[in-house]
Amino acid sequence: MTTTSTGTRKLTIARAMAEATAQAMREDPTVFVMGEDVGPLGGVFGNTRGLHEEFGSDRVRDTPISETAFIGAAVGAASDGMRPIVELMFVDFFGVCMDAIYNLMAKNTYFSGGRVKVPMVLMTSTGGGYSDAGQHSQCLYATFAHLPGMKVVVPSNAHDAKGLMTAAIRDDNPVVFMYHKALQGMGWLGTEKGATVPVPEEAYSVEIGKAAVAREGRDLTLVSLGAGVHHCLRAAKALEAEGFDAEVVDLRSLVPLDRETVRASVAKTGRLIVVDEDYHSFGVSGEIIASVVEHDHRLKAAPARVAYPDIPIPFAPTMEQWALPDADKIVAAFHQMLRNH
Amino acid sequence: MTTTSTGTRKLTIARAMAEATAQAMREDPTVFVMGEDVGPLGGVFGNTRGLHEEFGSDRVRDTPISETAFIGAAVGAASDGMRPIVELMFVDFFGVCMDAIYNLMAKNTYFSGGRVKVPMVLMTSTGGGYSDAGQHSQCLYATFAHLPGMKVVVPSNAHDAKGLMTAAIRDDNPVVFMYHKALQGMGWLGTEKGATVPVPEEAYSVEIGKAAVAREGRDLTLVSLGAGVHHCLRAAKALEAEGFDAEVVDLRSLVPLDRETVRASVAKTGRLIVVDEDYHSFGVSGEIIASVVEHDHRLKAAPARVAYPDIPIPFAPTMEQWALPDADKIVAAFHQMLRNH
Amino acid sequence: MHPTRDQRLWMYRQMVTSRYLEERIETLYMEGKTPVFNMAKGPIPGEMHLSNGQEPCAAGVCAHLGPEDIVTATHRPHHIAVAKGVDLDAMVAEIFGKATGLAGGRGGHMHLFDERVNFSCSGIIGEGLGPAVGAALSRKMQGKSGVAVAFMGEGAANQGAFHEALNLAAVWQLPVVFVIEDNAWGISVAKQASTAVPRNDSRAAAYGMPGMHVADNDVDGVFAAAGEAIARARDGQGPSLIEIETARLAGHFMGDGEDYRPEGEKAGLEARDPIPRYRRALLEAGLLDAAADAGLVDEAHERVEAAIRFAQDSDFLPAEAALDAVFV
Amino acid sequence: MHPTRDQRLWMYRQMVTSRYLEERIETLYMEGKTPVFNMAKGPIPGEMHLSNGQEPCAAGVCAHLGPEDIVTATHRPHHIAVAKGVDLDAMVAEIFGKATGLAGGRGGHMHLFDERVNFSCSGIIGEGLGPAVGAALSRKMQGKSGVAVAFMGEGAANQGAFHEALNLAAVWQLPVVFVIEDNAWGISVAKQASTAVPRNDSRAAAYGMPGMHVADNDVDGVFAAAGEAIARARDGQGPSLIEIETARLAGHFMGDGEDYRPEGEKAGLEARDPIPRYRRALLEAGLLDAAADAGLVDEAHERVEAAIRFAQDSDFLPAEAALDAVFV
Ligand SMILES: Cc1ncc(C[n+]2csc(CCOP(=O)(O)OP(=O)(O)O)c2C)c(N)n1
Ligand SMILES: Cc1ncc(C[n+]2csc(CCOP(=O)(O)OP(=O)(O)O)c2C)c(N)n1
Ligand SMILES: [Mg+2]
Ligand SMILES: [Mg+2]
Repeated sequence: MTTTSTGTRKLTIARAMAEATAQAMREDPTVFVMGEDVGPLGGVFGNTRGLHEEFGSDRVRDTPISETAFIGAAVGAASDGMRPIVELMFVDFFGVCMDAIYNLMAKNTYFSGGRVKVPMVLMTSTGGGYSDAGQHSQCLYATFAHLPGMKVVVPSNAHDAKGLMTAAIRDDNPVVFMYHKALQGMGWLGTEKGATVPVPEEAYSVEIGKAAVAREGRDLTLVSLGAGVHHCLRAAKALEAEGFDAEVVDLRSLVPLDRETVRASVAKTGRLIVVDEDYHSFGVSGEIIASVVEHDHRLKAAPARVAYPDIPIPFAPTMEQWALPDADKIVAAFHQMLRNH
Repeated sequence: MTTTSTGTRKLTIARAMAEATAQAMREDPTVFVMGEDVGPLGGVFGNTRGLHEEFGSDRVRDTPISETAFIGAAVGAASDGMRPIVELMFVDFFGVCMDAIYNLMAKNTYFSGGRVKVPMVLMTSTGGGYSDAGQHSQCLYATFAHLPGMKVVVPSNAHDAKGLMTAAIRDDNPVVFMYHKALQGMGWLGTEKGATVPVPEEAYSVEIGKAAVAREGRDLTLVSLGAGVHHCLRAAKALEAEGFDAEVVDLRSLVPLDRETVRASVAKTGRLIVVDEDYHSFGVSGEIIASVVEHDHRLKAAPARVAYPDIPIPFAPTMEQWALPDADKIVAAFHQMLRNH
Repeated sequence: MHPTRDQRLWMYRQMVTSRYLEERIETLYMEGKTPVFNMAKGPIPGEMHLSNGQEPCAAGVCAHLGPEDIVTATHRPHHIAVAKGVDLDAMVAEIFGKATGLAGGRGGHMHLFDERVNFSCSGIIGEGLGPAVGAALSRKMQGKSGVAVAFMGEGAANQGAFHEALNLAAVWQLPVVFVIEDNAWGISVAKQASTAVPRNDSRAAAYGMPGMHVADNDVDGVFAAAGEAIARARDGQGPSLIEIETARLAGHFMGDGEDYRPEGEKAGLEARDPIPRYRRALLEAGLLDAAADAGLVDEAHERVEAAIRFAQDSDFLPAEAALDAVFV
Repeated sequence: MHPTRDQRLWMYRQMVTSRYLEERIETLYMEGKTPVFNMAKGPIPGEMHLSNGQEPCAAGVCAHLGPEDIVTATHRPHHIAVAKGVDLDAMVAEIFGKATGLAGGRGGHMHLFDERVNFSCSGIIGEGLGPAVGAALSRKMQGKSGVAVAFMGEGAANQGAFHEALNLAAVWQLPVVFVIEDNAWGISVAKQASTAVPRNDSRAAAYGMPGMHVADNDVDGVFAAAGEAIARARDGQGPSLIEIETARLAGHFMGDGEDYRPEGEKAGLEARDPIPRYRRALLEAGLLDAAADAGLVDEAHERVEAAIRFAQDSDFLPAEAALDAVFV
């Protein structure tokens, strides 16, 4: 294991996830990976690439298309001394196996009064933007974050992805690791350049439950996660040209949710826009806004959200792109906010 | 079919649901019921009582414990000219069959550009308070309301239950009908007296998507749904004794969500407390608060919520009752609100 | 495979203990629930699923298991928990929701976890199967001994989880045994109204694994079948499926009116109650005499009474403890 | 059951049409995706699952179906849609995301719904089975004719939905046929690494229904098996399961490197391409001569070209139409 940090070596999120996993597997024989096509193929989204070659079929297991069984099995293995990393290929597939996730993985620790640990990572891809339509493009962040007993992380860049992955593997609690396809750095899914950043070679943790201020600013707080962070950064740049200074908060983790960082930012700027690619209603955007105003509602303007409308995700790129959050929509929401007040 | 409205005959929600269903089945031969123990047993929660006797095993079908298959089958039957009413016995079981619900039932209309109708009702019980522990006591309102393509209704009394059930059966869209066990009027689950109200004998609809003002008031808006409405009414009574006049909004429907009624109420009172038995974060309470403040954030006080904490539901009654919303907690939240401002 | 004298007595003791435990629970459960039956009331609130009549399934299987072996059980777990050696005091205290319970009262009777003997159960049909497969995988990967046994009702054999778990266990040739307690009912729905085949052991063929059937709620028959299946698992020969004809002597849960039962069914089942039958068999085989039986029964009763006293004497956790133990 | 001359030619025409359609889609899909392959680009963005090689499954089954019969298909639906008589113009327009598409472009290639011929498909493994059972139930309850056929891949036979749907169909003796297209792969995972039995038709026994197997991607064999199964269903004799040995000539989706294939596999599959084989068989049987073949092929190609022109010439819906059709 190399422990020299170069500070300049850039990785994609896919490679950062694989590296974190490989380092953990080298250190700890109880760590193993299972899921569909995680073996020789290296994961449809590249995040297990190289693992099967290095660790073999025992520790990197292709499974049948039986999510209920293999996620349930991960729970059983995790309670028996292993540290499984299990993949749900698309988060959209949660419907066939949510019971194993939210009723077993997330609750067994509570049901045992804390005596049974479930140290596992459920990694799953999120997001659209490449016309994969309504069963392969969802984010479903709130669907997971709403239900108690599992931590939920959503990295926006490779540095955080590696650190959060390492933290998730080391955590004695179940962690849902939601990676956005557009950030994976797989060319075929498009590539958000900002997600591919310098990543230290040695293993390190990024604390689960701490948001990051991705950009400091005085006039407006933009709160987002995953791919949305990059839209916010672009919007902040555009607003800068107009003379406004936006702060961008990257939540990184939904459970635990770092309300303090968000509140501190809004206390400073007085304005809040939440950007979320998950569905608009009963989701992340509502929670963030409520978390701010229940604490202090005296903002300079009514808070706003730029979220995915409450519609299934359409296939046609014209419709899909129109519905997706982007920098223009954020800028427009800010302009609207100024007009209203 | 009797069409005389007495105006005084009281029904439990369980009987109101069964009556609405029976009336629809008499009128429309395509309406049928399926689910676990909905036949001779009449439903574990009584809401199909008498149906098997009247309509027989063809139209009132006990199923195997195969939620994925029979809810998927309901979707297939609904698209083929039938109007199934299908029961998911406890909402807590959604994890074994959510795919059929949210990816099929809720999306087939969209995927077909509106040409395939899915006129079905998914009825499911919610709520705790009787020590049924963490896999049989959840509400999960937001879990359903967050995902597009299905209407979601939550009655608080038998009048609305019958009217919403009739509306749901007649609706050409899928409707999730979430009934709270404590309101069913089954003695063995305790009985919220306020839920058993006069119910007209003839069939009638309560519009899906319209909230009701369950109590008018000037000083404070309490927003809730299902069992929470009764906590709010009790809290309003207690506050009245203190000289405060609380308005209680009964959402009745989460999708569509009647934001106008909530906003109008808060515009009048300037104060908002949301009461929800579903989990606190990323749920109903956040959405209601955000819906109000994004529209107008200039309230008299920071909005507040009394929701279920982000923990699995504990078995021991001491712990469970402590965690559940109730009138005292609502009153306390209001006192806190006054202290803060 | 025939049980030894000690094994037979051990099985008998488990059955007697479980039965008495549930008789006592039945009484205690009803406290505060008359004249109006309200689940929320009394010292044991919530749903209560008794396993009266199904004790042979638990005893016959667990006779082959040690503490290191893994068992996942269902919403109807008491007989299995007893036979698996779950700490009786902590288990009863959990059923009462007390601080001294297995989970401090957070779980209740459908969520009994005792990691010391690798026991757990859960309230969703078919939910224990995946975890059993995973625990078996864990043992195989770690090169540790131990087999996993997943119990379920015959109704669970129609749940998707059944299919996926059996297939996965077979593909990976894991040391796991699937045990179906066929009590002929899933709540009010009869097996033949929900299951396309008369016997679920015939479904084993769909996974290329041995399927075994035990007729007539016969504990020695369970012992024999489970012995074979568990030996195969320990020997690295992969999973098996067993279906046991058993009987639910009580309702699905307490409060169940049981109107759906055909007339006479209940009386017939009671006449075939496996515990008196086994007692007679042991007496006839000379493995037990009346005095030894009385001693064994007394001892079992005293163990149960002690556990109940322990539970009753224990306090509840402070209510705010509800917030603890979500995460470790 | 032997196909008539007309039936054989009909099946051949479906296969040729589907194959040519996919060859054209393949080309069009790659527009805008070179030199850098990015799924979001080009006139057909998103995932693209081709069915090249699997046409016999569709043609042999659909030869027995009329518009009133129900078919649910998978993420790999084109061959089935063609054989079921889905409107080709509207289907191709949907694949292009156009206003004239089956759903105005909201669905795309994995979500083709044509209610006029009772066809639908979906992107989640095993998802079509429940709806097929329900449509069959609907027909039975309404006393209307029509059978339902649920297609799936061999990988889907390990999903819980498979088990539940087959059991339910069998318990209720519904007119439904389950068809497994065994192309030996689920993405990169070989059947033998995921399935505990060599042949899924053997799983039919777990539901007390007939299981049938068709070897060697033989369209006449599919015709025979499907004919029997569908006749049984129409006759009120309940469901059947058929597994067909077929071949995925392309990658799982376009862009798949297919490195997981054993060496030579692909060449072997191509050498056994079912369409040239069937052409030869028809020529040999004297049901076709070179001229008739050329005519049939030209006609099929022209139909496809017309549909593509139709799609290309169509507009997109206004973007805001994304908000419509969530509810009716
Ligand atoms: C997925 C799921 N569906 C339904 C239920 C409700 N339920 C609880 S027990 C039961 C019957 C179970 O029958 P069986 O598996 O035969 O076990 P038994 O109760 O007879 O021991 C049902 C339907 C549940 N807990 N989980
Ligand atoms: C529930 C679910 N799990 C996983 C996937 C991802 N996935 C799409 S196609 C596929 C392989 C399917 O294999 P098979 O059923 O044999 O069909 P084939 O692709 O070979 O036609 C997988 C795993 C999915 N769509 N749905
Ligand atoms: Mg049973
Ligand atoms: Mg396949």
